[in-house]
Amino acid sequence: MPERNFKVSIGPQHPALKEPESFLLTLRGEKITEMTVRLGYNHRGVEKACEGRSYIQCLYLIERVCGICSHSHATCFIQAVEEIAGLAVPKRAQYIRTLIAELERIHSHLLWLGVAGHEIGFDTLLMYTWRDREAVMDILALLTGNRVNYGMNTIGGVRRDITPDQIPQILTAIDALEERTKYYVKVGTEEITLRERLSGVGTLSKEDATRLGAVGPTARASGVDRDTRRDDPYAAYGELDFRVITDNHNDVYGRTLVRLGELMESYKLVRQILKQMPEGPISVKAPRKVPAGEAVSRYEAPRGEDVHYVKANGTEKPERVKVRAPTLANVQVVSHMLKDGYLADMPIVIAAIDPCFSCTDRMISIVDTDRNTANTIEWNELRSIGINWYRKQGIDFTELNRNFKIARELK
Amino acid sequence: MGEEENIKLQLIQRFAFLSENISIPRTRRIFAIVPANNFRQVLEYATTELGFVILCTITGLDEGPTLGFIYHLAKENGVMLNLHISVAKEKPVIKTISNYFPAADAYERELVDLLGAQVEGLPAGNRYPLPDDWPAGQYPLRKDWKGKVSEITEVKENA
Amino acid sequence: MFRPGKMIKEVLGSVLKRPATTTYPFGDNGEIAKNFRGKLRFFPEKCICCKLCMRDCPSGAINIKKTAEGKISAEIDLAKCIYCGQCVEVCPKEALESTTEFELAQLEHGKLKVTFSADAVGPAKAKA
Amino acid sequence: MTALFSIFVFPGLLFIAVSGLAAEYIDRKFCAKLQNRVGPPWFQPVADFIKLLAKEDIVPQHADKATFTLMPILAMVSIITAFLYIPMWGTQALFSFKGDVIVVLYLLTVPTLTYFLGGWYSRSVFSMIGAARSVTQMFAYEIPLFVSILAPAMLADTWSLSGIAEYFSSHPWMALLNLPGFIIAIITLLGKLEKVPFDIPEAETEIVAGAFTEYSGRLLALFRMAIDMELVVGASLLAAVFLPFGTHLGPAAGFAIYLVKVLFVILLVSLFRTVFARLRIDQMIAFCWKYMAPLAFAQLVADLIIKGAHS
Repeated sequence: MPERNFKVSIGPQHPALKEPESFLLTLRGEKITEMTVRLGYNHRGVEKACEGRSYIQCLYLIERVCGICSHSHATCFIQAVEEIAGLAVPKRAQYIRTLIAELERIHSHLLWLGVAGHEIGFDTLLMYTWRDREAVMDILALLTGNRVNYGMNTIGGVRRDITPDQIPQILTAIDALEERTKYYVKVGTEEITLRERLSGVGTLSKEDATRLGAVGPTARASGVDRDTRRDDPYAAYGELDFRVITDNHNDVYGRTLVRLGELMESYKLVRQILKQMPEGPISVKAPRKVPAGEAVSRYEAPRGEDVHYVKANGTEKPERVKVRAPTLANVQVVSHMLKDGYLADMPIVIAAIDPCFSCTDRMISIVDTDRNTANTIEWNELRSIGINWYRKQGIDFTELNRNFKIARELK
Repeated sequence: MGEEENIKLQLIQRFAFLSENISIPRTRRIFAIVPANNFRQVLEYATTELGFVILCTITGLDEGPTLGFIYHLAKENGVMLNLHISVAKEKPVIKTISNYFPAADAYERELVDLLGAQVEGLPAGNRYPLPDDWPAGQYPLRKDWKGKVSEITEVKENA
Repeated sequence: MFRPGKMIKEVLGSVLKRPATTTYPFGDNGEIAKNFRGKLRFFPEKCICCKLCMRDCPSGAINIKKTAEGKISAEIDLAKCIYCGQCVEVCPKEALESTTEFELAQLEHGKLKVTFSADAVGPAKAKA
Repeated sequence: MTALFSIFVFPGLLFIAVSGLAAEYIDRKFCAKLQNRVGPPWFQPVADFIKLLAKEDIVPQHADKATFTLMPILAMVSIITAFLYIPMWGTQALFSFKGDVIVVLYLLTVPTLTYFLGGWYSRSVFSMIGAARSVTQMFAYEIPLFVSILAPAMLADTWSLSGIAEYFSSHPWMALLNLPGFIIAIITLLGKLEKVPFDIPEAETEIVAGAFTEYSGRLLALFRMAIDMELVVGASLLAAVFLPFGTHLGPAAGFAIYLVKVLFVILLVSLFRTVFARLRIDQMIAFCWKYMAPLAFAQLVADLIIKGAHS
């Protein structure tokens, strides 16, 4: 290995990253000596956009902040709005929200396990966990209609009820998943190559986790006993009995164990919720206008604590919506964990916080074409550049398109 | 007496100017309006003596003539203290709190980019979240900012 | 405690199993949840033109107008629609419905605009 | 004329190309089956190959053009040459001379060196890291692989592959002695083929595609073909040295048995690459030197002792 400094730019496009963000690493051989992070590639202006929309429109926008934790953001936002409006959400609605929240946690953690496997070249784990994850995705589709962006929340309650015939289906799926998760715990603890790649990687001491403000499984794997579901109960969590999983391995292996443990807890929670779910209405009528006021809502998303702040000004539209996604709190932590690590461990360390940069950045910049003409190409222009480039190479899709059109019309 | 009331009393005892400015809208939520000059004292007291060791986030607000900043602090047991300060829009200078909370770094950069706050003592680093070639003096979250939305126009077939 | 190749038994067991994945297009294998929120369908004869759906639509995908007395047409822009189903929720007359149709890709942008009007017999749809 | 036919058609270029593509298909399909997936259709490797041939060749601006373009060809040529010395059916290879074991092993090292040179002269960060990793890894797996193949050679008291096959064909029980060596060889072969758990030089999630990052079009097609062929040649080599069964049944049956043996090795390779996670380069080196090399030497010593007792 040559002992000289390399500068490696990981991202904005790189196979290890499922979303655009940029890490500039300085390498000495295989060791990372320095790194800087550049985020913001996913900035879509959601917070600004919310100010121009009514609350119900905001809800669907906020739900699309992130695909994986869509219910988290939507619920967190809606809780703040309901608090300002003084709406008493029916018990049953609270339970249904909690149920979807736990199902979402299950699918998110299984997804993470697969991604973690992929990052360390263990694609088989990816294939198997994602196959099994289909069980919970099917349940979510059964209950809400869609696999992601459930659209379950509405101001004052939920939109869809759980019918009695759905309950046995949920329970069967949960039983099957519990079996599988037990197996993955065995794979995680016994498969030697997996252990070798996870243990001692991306260490984060308890002190550092507290100091840097780590959240979610990342913090809990360093022995920081924080969980918003228990500390600041929302929805139905106050009435449910569950353990907060912590671990003292302080490394990626610990984070794997915490997530696997949380999966097991989630299965118990789902059973509890179905057992305890009260009868009753699922929503209350909500006013279009929300009285002036402000509220902060916290929510334990699968990736960590999600914080929403909503300020209302008495109109149909919010004055200000602020979203703090869990990943933003954990970015600092990643930089800390990568220092003096191996390049080979970079993907798994980044993956271990279960990053979600679309949540974090939230906002395409609303491109100001007047000032930014040099850097911005309109869609049409880009398209014609593409078409002409191909024509120059002697490839013309016009004919193909026409044939395609004829074929479709014939059909 | 609930814990929130207790904290409220403690805060008022220490800082007389807070007596009219603390509200408890519901359990585990305390909102306090703090003069910008006294903010650091209150913050220091809250973090060291009252046990508000978690910084949830910092929210920036455009309040017309002033810019508002809400520091959302939390205790391990879920009680939240929201410290609201306001500074004049002409000179929106605040001091960094990244010496207390290293994670504040990202939140403060957001305030700089989106609201045009000037944060003193913010360590050097990449901007966040706007692109590097974003025009200067454009702060999207200010109420008077109206970005020109470039509509994706209809695509002409075989352009 | 450590077992290299822990998954060998599991993977060898899979060789004879049916694969968990299927090829696309699905044919008979595809299963869509009954309450899936797919392409919208509009019933002009039920609509009272209250435009609540237009007001609540988060993306401005619906445009309902009276074309003649008693005749209502709706233009739904599938490119803008985010399939949240709020319009279906808010409609007092159930004039809108989410179908399970999900294969909506088109080669031409214009084809994503779907117009439903009462001119034709029943809830027919004419592609613009 | 027959020589030309043998070099270009059978068992030369054309045959090894076809079997290389077939091997890739089998590897991918079996891996998919193990992962409970559908997997690619049978023509996928061919389709990939043709697609790449039709694509534009891009040579990076700062790359050394001559080296960059020469390396894929060199990789392929060395592998095909190695193939000519490996017995397929029967015990006689197409060409054979005393000491061809060394030549074959040497020729099989050349591809790794071409990956290194090709990657290094791409002058891209990911390629250079991948290239450096290729060579670092080579030093770890080559020794155990060499020694584990030399052990049977010692036992057979010959330095020619055909000779080894001949010897074990007449002493089939002796081949069982080399079973540990076979396992070592197959594990180190994974390193040579750069497959999981030793796909460190082209670890996708870390360094994109390692030494091949900058390759495209025909050059990439050639490189990929070379890797596919390497799989067949490696499997044939192992089959000839460690699985000398059914070598005296005549060409037709012998060829069928040869295919079965190669298939067996390929399936083993697929299985191994399915059930492990990718190691880190330091872990890989430690593993090879701590376990593989001593075990390979133990095999060698065991073979020597047995040989001493036998004669």
